[in-house]
Amino acid sequence: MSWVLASPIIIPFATAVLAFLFRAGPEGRWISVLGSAALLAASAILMVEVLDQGVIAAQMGEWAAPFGITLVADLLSAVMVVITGITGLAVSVYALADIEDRKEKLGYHALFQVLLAGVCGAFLTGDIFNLYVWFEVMLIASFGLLILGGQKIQLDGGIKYVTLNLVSTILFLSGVGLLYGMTGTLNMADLHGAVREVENQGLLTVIAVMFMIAFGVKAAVFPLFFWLPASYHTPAISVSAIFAGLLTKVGVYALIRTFTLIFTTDVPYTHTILLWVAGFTMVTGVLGAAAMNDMRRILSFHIVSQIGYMILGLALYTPLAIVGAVFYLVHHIIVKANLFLVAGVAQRIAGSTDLDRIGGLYRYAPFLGLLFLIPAFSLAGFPPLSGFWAKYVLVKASLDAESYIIAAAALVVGLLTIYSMTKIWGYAFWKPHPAGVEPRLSRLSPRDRAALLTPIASLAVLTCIIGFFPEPFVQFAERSAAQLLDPTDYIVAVLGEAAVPAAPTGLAQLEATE
Amino acid sequence: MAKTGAEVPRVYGGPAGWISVAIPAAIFAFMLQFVAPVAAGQPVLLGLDWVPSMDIRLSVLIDGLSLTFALLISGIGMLVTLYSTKYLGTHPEYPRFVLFLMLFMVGMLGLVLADNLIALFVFWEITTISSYLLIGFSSDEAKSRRSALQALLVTGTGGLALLAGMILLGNVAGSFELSVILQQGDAIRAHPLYVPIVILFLAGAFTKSAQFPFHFWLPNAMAAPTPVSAYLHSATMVKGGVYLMARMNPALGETDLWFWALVIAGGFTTVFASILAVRQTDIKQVLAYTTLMALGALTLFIGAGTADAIKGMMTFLVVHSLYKAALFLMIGIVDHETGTRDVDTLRGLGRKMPLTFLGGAIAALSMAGIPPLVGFIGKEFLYKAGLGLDTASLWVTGCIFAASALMFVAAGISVLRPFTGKLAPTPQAPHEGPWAMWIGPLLLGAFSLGFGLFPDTIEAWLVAPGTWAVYGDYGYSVDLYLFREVNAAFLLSLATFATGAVLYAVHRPMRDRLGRLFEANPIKFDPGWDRVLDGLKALAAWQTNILQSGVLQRYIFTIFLTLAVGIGATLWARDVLNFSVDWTGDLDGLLFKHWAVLIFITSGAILTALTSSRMTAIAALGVVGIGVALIFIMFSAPDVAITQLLVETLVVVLVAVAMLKLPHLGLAKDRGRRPVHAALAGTVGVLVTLVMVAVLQGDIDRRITDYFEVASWPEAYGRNIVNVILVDFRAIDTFGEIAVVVIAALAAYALLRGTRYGAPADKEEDRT
Amino acid sequence: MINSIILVAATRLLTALLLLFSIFMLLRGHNLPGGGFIGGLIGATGYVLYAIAQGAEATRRALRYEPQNIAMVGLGIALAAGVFAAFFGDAFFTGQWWFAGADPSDPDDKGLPISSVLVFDIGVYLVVFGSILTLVLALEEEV
Amino acid sequence: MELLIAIMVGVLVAASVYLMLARNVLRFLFGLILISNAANLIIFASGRLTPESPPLIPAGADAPVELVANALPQALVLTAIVIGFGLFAFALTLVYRTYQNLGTLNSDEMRLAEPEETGK
Repeated sequence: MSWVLASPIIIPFATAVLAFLFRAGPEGRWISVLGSAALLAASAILMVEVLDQGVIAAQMGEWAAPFGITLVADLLSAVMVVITGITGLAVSVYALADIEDRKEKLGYHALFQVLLAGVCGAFLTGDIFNLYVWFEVMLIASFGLLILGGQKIQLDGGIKYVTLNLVSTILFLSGVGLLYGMTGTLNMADLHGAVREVENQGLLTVIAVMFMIAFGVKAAVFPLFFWLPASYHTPAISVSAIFAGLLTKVGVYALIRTFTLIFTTDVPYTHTILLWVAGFTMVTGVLGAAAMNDMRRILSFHIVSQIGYMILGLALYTPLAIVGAVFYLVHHIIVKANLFLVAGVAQRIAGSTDLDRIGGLYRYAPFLGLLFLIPAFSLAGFPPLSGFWAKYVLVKASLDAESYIIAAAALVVGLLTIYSMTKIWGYAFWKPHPAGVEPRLSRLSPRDRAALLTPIASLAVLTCIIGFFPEPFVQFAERSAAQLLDPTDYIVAVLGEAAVPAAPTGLAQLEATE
Repeated sequence: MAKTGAEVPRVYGGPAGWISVAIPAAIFAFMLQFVAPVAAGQPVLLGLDWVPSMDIRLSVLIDGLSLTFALLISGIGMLVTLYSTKYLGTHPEYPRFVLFLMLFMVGMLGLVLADNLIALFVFWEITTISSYLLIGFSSDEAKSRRSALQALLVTGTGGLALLAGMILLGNVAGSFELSVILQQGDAIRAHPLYVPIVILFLAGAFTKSAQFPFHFWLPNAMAAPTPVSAYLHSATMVKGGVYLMARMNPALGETDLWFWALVIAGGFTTVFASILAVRQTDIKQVLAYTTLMALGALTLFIGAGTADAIKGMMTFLVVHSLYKAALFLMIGIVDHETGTRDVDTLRGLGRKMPLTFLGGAIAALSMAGIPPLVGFIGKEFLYKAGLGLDTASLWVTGCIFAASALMFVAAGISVLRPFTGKLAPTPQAPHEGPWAMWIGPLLLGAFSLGFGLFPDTIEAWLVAPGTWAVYGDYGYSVDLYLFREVNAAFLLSLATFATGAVLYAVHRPMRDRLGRLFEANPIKFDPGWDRVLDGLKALAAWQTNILQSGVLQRYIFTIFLTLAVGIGATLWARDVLNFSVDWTGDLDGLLFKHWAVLIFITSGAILTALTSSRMTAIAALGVVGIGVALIFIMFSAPDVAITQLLVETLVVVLVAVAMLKLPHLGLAKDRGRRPVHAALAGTVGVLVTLVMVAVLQGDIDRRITDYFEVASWPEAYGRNIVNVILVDFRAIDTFGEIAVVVIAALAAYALLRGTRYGAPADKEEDRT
Repeated sequence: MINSIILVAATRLLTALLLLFSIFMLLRGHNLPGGGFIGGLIGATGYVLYAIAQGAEATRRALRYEPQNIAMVGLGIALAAGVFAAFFGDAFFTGQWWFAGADPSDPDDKGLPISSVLVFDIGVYLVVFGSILTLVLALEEEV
Repeated sequence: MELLIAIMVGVLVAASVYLMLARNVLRFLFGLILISNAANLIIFASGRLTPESPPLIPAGADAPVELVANALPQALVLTAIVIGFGLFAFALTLVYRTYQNLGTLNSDEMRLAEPEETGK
């Protein structure tokens, strides 16, 4: 069990070390691809175990919980690790044609693999301080990737990204310290019980708000998202894609984890704040996208907007809403990473991502058009693609909860998302190229074409599969939501039967307050 | 489009062409088998699970209404695709066109056949997407792109409203299955959510079916190739909204809200559109507006809601699909062969294009409502239903009368003028089109005539079952006939012909006058659309300039402000601070060295913040760092203290080295904002202190440390507990920590080596 | 940099002494204040002094391996120390111990302990050592 | 002493927030150093303070004989110090490089990634 849980962390680290030591030649990049494939395999094994046995946990160093550090995987963790494996492999392959030798020699693959390791670690850890450590691993690797290449625009974006994320990091660290000072424990399953025994419950809510802000910066919610649109369009496309897919989702994951497992002692207060945050995040993000005129910047702002949907699911805190949040999380990572990858190909063959300076892709690269339309329409929530189901569940959850305003906001934001996607389609694909360039895929070498288009096509197929056959995914999300709303299984897996709290769980408590 | 077709295509679009014809033909043939059971009053219900955990099924309901639509969709689809093989077969993007058209057809069939609301919505949106791609087919032209976007956003808006309405309705009815929902009309109408549900459904239906004031997108959508117009914008997609209203009538209808909403919107649309129709000079636009008129009329009669009205509506639905598709196809041939659609240019084509003329003429006669064509029957029964209404009879009849008279004119404009008289010169020499193109209008014309002469067939197969389904009463006896007696409806028909003939005679001066009238009208929907879109963009730009200003200082300020507000508000809202602090206990046993360190650190921090000298700042930072190390020493943390000292030294050295190349601090620029910054900084500081004091009030639970103390030597063989925690109990933390250190070094190295002074390096120095 | 034979000789000696001291700190860390991190920092300080006296180029020669490779190898060693437990069926980062020459009858006599934990700390040492030198040498070549 | 440390941490935080709000990114870095120290002290103080008894187990004993300082927060602070150092070193390099490439330390003038005229 221990190794099933640890291998998604070990494999990318080992890959990073090897790829770095072999960075001089072509071996490095193939090690990276192989390592990513191994990570995907390991994540699949993890998923099988979790599906089979429910929540699984293991104690690192064989020190019993809550004393040592626990790695634990419930369905949400497992699926996030699987998605990390999928996007990691896709981007590794894409990078074969995207990352120049110069960047490889500076250690691109090591940085990338450590990023994956940090992400997996954050998804798998059951210890709040360890979560902080993985956040930092991820953060420093993302710093390196962001500035790799060293163009001026990257440095500028890097300054904003680094400063704002460091502020959030310090806040997170202080929050961990204070939480430890109140409860004396760091183990998240243990914290579930410990926070309920704290005398000053109001103070706990204050700490919860601190965590909300710290994770809120990471997740890029309103009004803390500035670093994302300021920087995500500046690095190499592979880097943008993995950032867009995974990084903010770790913040969302952390919010979901802490606000279903630990901070459920004051749900009417904390989750109402989250609901407002969700609404504003959706709206401001999508309006930001509408104001942009560059494919990558539009896509960056859309991340913000889509984060709002996920937070909405958490904020409503009903079984169906959590289903929506989980479904949205999974769907969005695939789709958003893919859109960035498509934008990269468009840039390669048409010369830019600025919508005024490109065009003609529909006529000359129809296959790319198809590959764009699938994730784009999915993002916009058109049926029967994956995004529709995600949005449908969340809208239904809002309407069921009689939160009509947030439902309306979700729908209107969907419409504006359609507008942005068709803007890209209209300008980059339909409109003739302003410089008369014929942007054909044949401008790429066959090797590059294979490396660039295979991941895109695979992710698009995945989007379609989720869209056409949503039932297993919905059922999965339902099981996952059940685990999140009733953390008993999680706690038993970590601490054993004896630790099951007598106090009502989050959901029961919510029902009681109604 | 005409240009590509003029290359005299020999290939009928290759395999894509034949596939595109075969699929609708097969579907049409398949659907025919249901005619008999449905005509016998037995709807067919088939089911297939899709997302059972959310009650979403791919279930199919075949009754009179859906069967009528399915036959029209597949039948006309077959003619249109056959026509397209000639019209677009040599176009380089023809296979894509076929793909989109087939996608559309699947969507449309799914829409009308689905028994599950959510499945219906899925197909509804598929028609929206595919029509977007079809309207924008001539993607080089900005007008096409704009029209496509307009159609998408208008119908998309309605679609989203519809989705909300469907979810609410599903919740109210306890099921998404139409076959269940339609049984619960009374419960639904009594529910408090009835009004919002109706409004949301109508938002969907009105935008899709281009009812006033959402009508403006439909004429613009004529930027699509003619086969698309013939198919989407006459017979199928725009009728999706009509279908929805008809379908929901048993569940949502029979209320005042439903009645007046549909009757007013439908009536207004029908008259307004027919006036607009006769002022057009592009025949395709004439037909586009007459389509709007028909949609209005259908809406009007669904709203009217009596059995007679529904019967009239069903009849007119079939009638209109037959003649309108034929007319669109006809004008496509004319455009294809002559290069123009201008009503003032085209004259006397009848002799050059006899078959096209024949097909067009039958359709036009049907549109004008002249016996013995089926159009006459349609009009007659509309009149009868209108006259038979209890409320709003005059309004309904009046609207239909006005519209029918103008239809008469429109029929004249679109067929009589271009085909009769003396041949006028056109951009291309006119000649008859290929068989694949004229066969459509002729076949449709034959049906118009056949159904007119033998109304029993259409009654038994389509109209009666359809009426039962929409009216929700399978006992109602439907009776269609061409002529039985001279009654009020018949007299109205005669009056319609007379009025129409007069108006046709004066239609050109009328057109000019209408043109001036509309020029003077301040309310314009199409430019208004641009203004809405511009407003949206302006709003977006405005908010983004405020939020995402690009100014780092504001970003940081906002984050700290959020922190201050979040913590402050929560401290207040949750009344956290009502405890008493034991200061004396805290001050007990404090020695001089403690005070010295505290003052040391505090003054160092303040000095760093306030000094404008870099060197002073660095020195002050050093003081703080050493002070903190002293605290660690005083409170029994030697490892931490050593590390702190070493790291602090390193930090100061690094800063000092970097400083050699960095400019002075330059505080002056911040001066104006300093009080605000100081206030926020002070607030955050006070809040942190308050929270910390509150946290430190209680005792800490030391059970984890207790365990470490006991286990450290016997089980982990180490006497330095801190080190044992680092390398054993929590080794994975330390592993992450060193990973941070390595990656920080690599990243910094990449920065220093990957970028050169002033410009990014082109080549990396190869040190390996 | 500074052309003084005495200084050069002195820095060489100082570097050697600091290296020795750093290893001492590393090894005693499990029982007394010290450990891989502190040791690595002290060891790096030795080479930083060397670099100040003799220049970055000479330091790189003296190091023989690129400092970032040293750091990465250190990370690999630390990882391997954690993975090592797999051979004994234990969880990730479970310490494995041998007590060379220990007297089994006396629980306090641990002889010479050799452990995966020590290997881990050596990894930490190398990481810190390599990383600091990567940074400092790159900065020095910059100025 | 804990309460006095809390007040001191408040001063450190206030000073660092003030520094971070400056337009000069170098001052942000100074603020970062201070606030990292503050965060470390928060963790340290959260474990409560114990003078003059480091968490060491004397030779011959199996466990600390008397009450010793809380070791866990010390370990956490150590980890946090090192991580903070890594992040700071990178941030400093970034500021340094940015100054050389963009010619300014004033964050108002860093407008390459987000040019003035947004929106069309």
